[in-house]
Amino acid sequence: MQDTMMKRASELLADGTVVRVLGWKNGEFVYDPTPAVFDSAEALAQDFVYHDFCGSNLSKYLIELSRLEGKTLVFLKPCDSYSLNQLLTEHRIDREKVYIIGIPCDGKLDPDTVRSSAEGILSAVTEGDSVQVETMYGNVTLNKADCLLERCTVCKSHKVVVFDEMLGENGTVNPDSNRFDMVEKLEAMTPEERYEFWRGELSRCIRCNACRNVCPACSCEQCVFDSPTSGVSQKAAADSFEENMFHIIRAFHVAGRCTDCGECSRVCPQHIPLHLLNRKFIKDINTYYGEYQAGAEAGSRAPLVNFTMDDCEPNVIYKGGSK
Amino acid sequence: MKQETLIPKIGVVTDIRIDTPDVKTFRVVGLDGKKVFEHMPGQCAMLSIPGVGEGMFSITSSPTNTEFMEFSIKKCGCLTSWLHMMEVGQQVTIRGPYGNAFPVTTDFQGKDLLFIAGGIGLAPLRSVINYCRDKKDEFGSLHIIYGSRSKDDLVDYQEILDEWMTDDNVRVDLTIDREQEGWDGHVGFIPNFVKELKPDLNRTVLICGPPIMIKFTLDGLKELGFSEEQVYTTMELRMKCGIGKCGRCNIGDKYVCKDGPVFRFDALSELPNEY
Amino acid sequence: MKKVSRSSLDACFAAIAASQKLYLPVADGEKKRGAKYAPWFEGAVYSTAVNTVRSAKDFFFPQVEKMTRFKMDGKQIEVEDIRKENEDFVIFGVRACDAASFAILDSVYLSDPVDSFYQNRREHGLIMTMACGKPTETCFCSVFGIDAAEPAGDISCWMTEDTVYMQANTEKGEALLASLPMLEDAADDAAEETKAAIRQVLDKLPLKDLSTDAFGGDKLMKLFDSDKWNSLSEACLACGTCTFVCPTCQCYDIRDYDTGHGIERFRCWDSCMYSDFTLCAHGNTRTTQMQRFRQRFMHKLVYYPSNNNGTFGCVGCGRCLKSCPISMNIVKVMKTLGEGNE
Amino acid sequence: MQVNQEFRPKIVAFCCNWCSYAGADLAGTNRSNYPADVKIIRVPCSCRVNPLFILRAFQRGADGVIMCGCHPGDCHYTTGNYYARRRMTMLFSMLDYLGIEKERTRVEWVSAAEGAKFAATMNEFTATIKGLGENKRLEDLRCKTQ
Amino acid sequence: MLRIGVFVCHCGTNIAGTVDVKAVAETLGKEPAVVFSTDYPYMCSEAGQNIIKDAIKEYQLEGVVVCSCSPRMHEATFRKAVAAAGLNPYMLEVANIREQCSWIHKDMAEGTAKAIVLGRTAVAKVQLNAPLTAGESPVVKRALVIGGGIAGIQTALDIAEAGYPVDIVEKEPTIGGKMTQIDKTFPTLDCSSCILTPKMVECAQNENITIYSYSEVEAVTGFVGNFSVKIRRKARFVDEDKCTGCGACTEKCPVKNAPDAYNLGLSNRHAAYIPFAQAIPNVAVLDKERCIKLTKGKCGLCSTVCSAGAIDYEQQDSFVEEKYGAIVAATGYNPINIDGYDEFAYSQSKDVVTSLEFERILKADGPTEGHLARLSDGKQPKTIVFVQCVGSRESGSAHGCGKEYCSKICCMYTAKHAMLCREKYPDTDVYVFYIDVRTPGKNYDEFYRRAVEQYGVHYIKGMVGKVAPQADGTLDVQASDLISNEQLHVKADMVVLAAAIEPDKSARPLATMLTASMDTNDFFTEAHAKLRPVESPTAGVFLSGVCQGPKDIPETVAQAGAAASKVIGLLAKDKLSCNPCVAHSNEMKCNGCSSCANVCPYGAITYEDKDFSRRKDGTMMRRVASVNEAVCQGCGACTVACPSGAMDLKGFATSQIMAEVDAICK
Repeated sequence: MQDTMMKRASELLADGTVVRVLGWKNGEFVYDPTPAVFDSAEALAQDFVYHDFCGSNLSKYLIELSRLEGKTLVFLKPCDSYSLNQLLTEHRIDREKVYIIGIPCDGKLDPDTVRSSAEGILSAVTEGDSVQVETMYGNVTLNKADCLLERCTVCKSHKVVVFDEMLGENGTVNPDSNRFDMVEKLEAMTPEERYEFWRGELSRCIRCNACRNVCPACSCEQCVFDSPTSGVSQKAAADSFEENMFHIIRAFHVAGRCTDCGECSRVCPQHIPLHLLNRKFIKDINTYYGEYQAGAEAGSRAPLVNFTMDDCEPNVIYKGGSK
Repeated sequence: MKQETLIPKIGVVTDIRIDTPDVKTFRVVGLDGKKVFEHMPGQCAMLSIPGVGEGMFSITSSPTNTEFMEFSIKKCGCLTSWLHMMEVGQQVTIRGPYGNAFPVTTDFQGKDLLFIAGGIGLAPLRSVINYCRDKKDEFGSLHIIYGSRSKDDLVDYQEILDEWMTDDNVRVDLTIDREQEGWDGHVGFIPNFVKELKPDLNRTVLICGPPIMIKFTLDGLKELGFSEEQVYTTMELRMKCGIGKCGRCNIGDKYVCKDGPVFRFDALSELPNEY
Repeated sequence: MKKVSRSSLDACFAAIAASQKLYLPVADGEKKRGAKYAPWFEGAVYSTAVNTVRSAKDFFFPQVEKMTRFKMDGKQIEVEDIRKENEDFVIFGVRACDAASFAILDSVYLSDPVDSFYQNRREHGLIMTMACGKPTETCFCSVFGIDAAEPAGDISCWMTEDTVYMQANTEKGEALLASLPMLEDAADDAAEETKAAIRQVLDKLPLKDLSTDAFGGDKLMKLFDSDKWNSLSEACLACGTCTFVCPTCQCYDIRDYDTGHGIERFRCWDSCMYSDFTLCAHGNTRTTQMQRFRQRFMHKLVYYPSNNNGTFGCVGCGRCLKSCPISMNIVKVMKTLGEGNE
Repeated sequence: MQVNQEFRPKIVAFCCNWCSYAGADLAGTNRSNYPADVKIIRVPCSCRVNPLFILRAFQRGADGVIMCGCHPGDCHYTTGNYYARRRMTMLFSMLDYLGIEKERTRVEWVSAAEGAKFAATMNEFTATIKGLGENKRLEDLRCKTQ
Repeated sequence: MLRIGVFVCHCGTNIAGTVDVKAVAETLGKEPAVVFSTDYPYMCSEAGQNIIKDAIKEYQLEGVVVCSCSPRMHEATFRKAVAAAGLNPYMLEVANIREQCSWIHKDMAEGTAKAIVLGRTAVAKVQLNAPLTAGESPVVKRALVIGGGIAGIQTALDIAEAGYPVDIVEKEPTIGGKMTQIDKTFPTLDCSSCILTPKMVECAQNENITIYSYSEVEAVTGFVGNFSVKIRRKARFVDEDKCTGCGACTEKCPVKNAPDAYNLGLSNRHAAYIPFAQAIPNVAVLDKERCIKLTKGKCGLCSTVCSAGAIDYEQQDSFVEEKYGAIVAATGYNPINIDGYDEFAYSQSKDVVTSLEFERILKADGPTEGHLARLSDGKQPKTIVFVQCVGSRESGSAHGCGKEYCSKICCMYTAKHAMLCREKYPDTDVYVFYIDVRTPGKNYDEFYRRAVEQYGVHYIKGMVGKVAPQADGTLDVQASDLISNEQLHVKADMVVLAAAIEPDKSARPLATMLTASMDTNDFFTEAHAKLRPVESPTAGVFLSGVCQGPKDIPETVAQAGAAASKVIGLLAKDKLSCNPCVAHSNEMKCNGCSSCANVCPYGAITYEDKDFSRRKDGTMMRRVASVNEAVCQGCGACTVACPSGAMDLKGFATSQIMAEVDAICK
């Protein structure tokens, strides 16, 4: 796939369709490619990579890149394409300035998981269902399914929803994804248990803002938390309240706009399962206001800027749902 | 436990002078009615209203003033707006002094000095000017070139008229940017004014003012034949914690809080242009 | 040198914890979360993972600390010094890289004027380091002259299959070891075999040959003006992850918090990667992410050495290599800038 | 002063200007009693109530927050309360999900004519909050009076 | 920090009875920034107001807090007082210590404590108040009425009568609307044309009225007082100014098989036609779908017979752009399509007709020239069955086209139809199957009872299950009688279906253009269901007739007049002063994501691409929101929808509400 992508990108650069390519650049180790912009076939040949560790979502970079002269070619995995669609909906990206090549995805690996199972990694290659890892301390074979990013273990869709062309065959939406299982498990707990669970998780937060800054929905010109009047100290978990406040409001602000791309959980240095907050909102929206997948269609109206006259009352929370 | 430099003392505002429509000069003493601390000309102090913010301001009074310190403050942000609303008797927190000073006890000794200031840029220089006036014997003559947008925007105008202009050892040249009724002095921007005045080339120069004014004035001075080694400026705007630890104030490897705020231009021009 | 069997290590911990607070690395829940420092508790299992996700700097320079309180009453302000003398504590299992980071923090916080908050913690903290038996691919402390086989600290430890060797390096360390009855004497060279084994592994680390030749105070302008910063920083998300997990990042912000019944002034970590780091009333001196990104690495590789006799501001712990959301890190920066610049 | 240290909750009520605030006024006109623990903040419409305000109230020491607006369909601005309804449903659900007592937050539609309902609602809500006791799970320790 | 004065009112004993007003004034006087604090028995009295005015001057107050009765009571009073002393009226806040404190608490200590908190809250808020000035916008003194039925006509006439120019845009070639097709009107049974035609003529003759017939609204921009509207004048291929309406072209036109819309397709007309004799304007139209010249390029007969030389085959759609101060929607209705109602055999039998078709049959200029006759064989029906509520009051969507609402007019016109049949043809048996008979309205129930009692119409409560055409040409109507609880069969010659009515299809796109909101049935929503029934929530847009909800002619005319009076009230002003408590967007924070525009009920938010070039960084265009202050009503929905907090509301700013929260929880 990597070669096909490079070849196609070089062609599009050569014929002037695009002036730059947004993709992934080879890292120091196999598991650490960095999103990068390439402006020539030579640059591509030198550093461009695509493999099972290219998990990062490139769509958010297009906000800036689409403001530059000329078209940008971007490779989008299914997840990323939902994010891009949502950004199009919110007028954050000029569609005319982007050339999208959709690429199929059958799950990306979580470097943290691989690292925790194999210390001193020198190389790692996926072979079928397994990952062959060469380490300083010997070779290890891992089960690919055990090494996937959380979002990939409950993949909602293999379908690239917006593209100018597809490389390889486009997949389909996965209606059987059990991505809400953990949310349901939490809902089934008592409030005390849930409180303990979330205190345990959120107290780990170091307010590095990685979740916010990587999030394609958190694309605000200036975040509310970056305002001195927000009443929240932005970068300091000065009190447990601030952790709650930050994560509640962040989840609320992306509610109905979050495509569940899972980047927040992927990047959290403290491994807080932040996706469980977003998924709660997605699940609630599906339950109360009808199935809605943000980013599935460009131009759709987000549930929180919409209503019907016979929406449920807020006291539905007291009655049903969780205990 | 040891004294902590980050924990401030209390200062009391004993007098407020309205200098220009957006500059006020505050007189501050400690709770005991005496100066909160001693300083040298060019040094700064951190003033704060708890809950509003902390800000670094140059001390505009001369160290030779044994009774109080003064701060000339231009209204430009949240804290300064608050300070401008203060009344006499208001307490503020104060810590300092911070930064180096103009080398009045070393390099400046015996020198003829040229002060070039624009707008509120007079504030840090006023401390030096009055220090030099009070220690006449240690310095040569003083030449002050000062300009502002308008006559009303000239800080310390009354002091300039009453004290500096009447001092034989001091020459003062004033300018304002645009013609104005009731002004028969020079009109024009400072860099050009300096070039017109052709000050003595042997003078040591202190410049303070808006960045754009500093840039053009420096160019003009060089044209006239001044060297960078002769020219000093102060960059106290870049100071945040005051002690060079919070990590913001560096220009390249120099920390304004520790190595500055007073810099000689030859040192500054070796640094990355990130200021 | 002292020794204790690994089976008695817990007893040793219990004995330390009986008199003062003891922190040690333990597994942090699920496997992929790695290790964290935690107060010792009955049954705590020491984690040998290299390394904890957050660094040991947290003990001396916590993310948030209250500095002072102000009571406001009309025009009056009352300053309340809320500092308290710290209690003694011990950190066990600090790796050589983190141990080296304290010297860098010291150079900032203990230089005049001394930061009394930091100083107080340093005075009351005792560091027990642990040599790295199993360094990992992200380790590159040797590049900065740190020997993971010979970690610094008040007490250095080495661990073998069955024994932990302890060597006091300071009087404070000496005193602590003397207070632990379960320790046995060991020959001064008892750990040499372990050290040799460690050095053998260190020699196999993929990053061991990383060159620092292109860096240092004298390369300032050339590196500052390099056009490679643009491409290096293009993917940077401007989050603070690297700075917050970094053992040597020490930037802070001082903020006021109105509690409704007074003003609490606190200090918190800040990050030079944040867009408003240098924002103040007169404007912002670093308006682009490239400038901010450059600042971080210039600081570690150029500015800091320039002011500290060539010592680099990085200890090669590799945390940023693991944590950066987009996998950009100091190693990549050094390699890219180093190319053709040696 | 008071001998028995009865728990007196702090309750913030956001009321829309056109219906609920008028309803509260009517409660006053009718001399319908409700606890002094309830303090009202006037907003133009329930859709002006930002979740930030509600969290801020808890941060600052509130033990309960209630939002009142026009009945759905009766909004002075036609649709404001429909948005408010969705927002609050989502917010409350999230608070509950985080294990924060859901009974501390509430939405009630009170028209300008429903002075009695306003008073009854406030009585009932205050009783609920008293039952729950002090807000501990969403507090900011710094703001607690020492 | 502002210099604030606090004024505590006793309201006689209303407040002072349960609140220690002296203590309140004294405590608040100690708040930082409060430089003056006092109390007085009646702050709202002239003497009380003078205390405020004097204190503002004496203490250079920059903000005022009055602790008194509800702001809904005296906020305006105090604002005036404050303004009289030279302070901006919006630098005032009222702490409600009567309705929300003294009147509900009995304990003095408790009341006083709460009053202090409420006062402190107001002080905290006023500290962050900013002087606000109501903006002004000029009013274009011209109105647009969209739709030329009886609603539009009446509105236009009333506005014109008041002296303001008004334009009517009608999509059909003639104004008049549905009423032109109706025979008689209930409850007086006077002839519809006889009462409508004079009004149509009046429209044509009134100098203040311009009729754009055969025209449609293409685009609307602007806001109350200042709308710009683009009107498409569809090509009719006849020069309106030259055509005399002589009818020569229509007579000679060789195409004779075009379905006549005026007769609902029950008869045919020529390709060149004038819709009906009394059409206004009385100008011919060429049917471009059917005209041989326009479709095939041959013929041209009409041109040769037209002595006025009005035929113009080259005519193109043209556009008129005009400015208006107010717009009235009067887009009317249509019966729903009942093809889906197979059980009534509507599509199988010509003798199953809708009520409107039945009107055409009864009317003298209809397909049967006013004779009651079956369309299948021209025979006079002896038994007629009327079926009520076809498509109205339907829950669920059994037929996919039914409506949940009551169409309101069917009961009455069916009674009228039944009565007319029985009067002209007393030998006819008339059955009416109904769910309920709804006849509120002056003389309505009497009218219905006359049909039953005087005219002997058989009203049967029950539903018709099926209409089965028989071989003999009759229709077997199977129904249930709910009162006697039995199944019935009626052998009918004709079945008349009271089809539900629905808003005209042009209403939805028009609403979008006007940013006026609609309900799920595509009826325009009113600004307030009870108190502002003829205004749309969008300022400057008014509603007339059935486009707002089903109604009959008297009601329509009443509403049309009401809408006109609202328009006149608006146009009478030279300038509109806007509510200063409006939203505004901080462009530096705005993402341009449209969340705010999505929730704005007034369409007050627009976007533009702005250049945000930063030093060194070159140009950067960003899409940012801007609020039209003349349109914004200040609800604040946008402020919460905006994730970055770029939207804020003047007078109820986020920082102000936060400060209130802080003060209360302190």
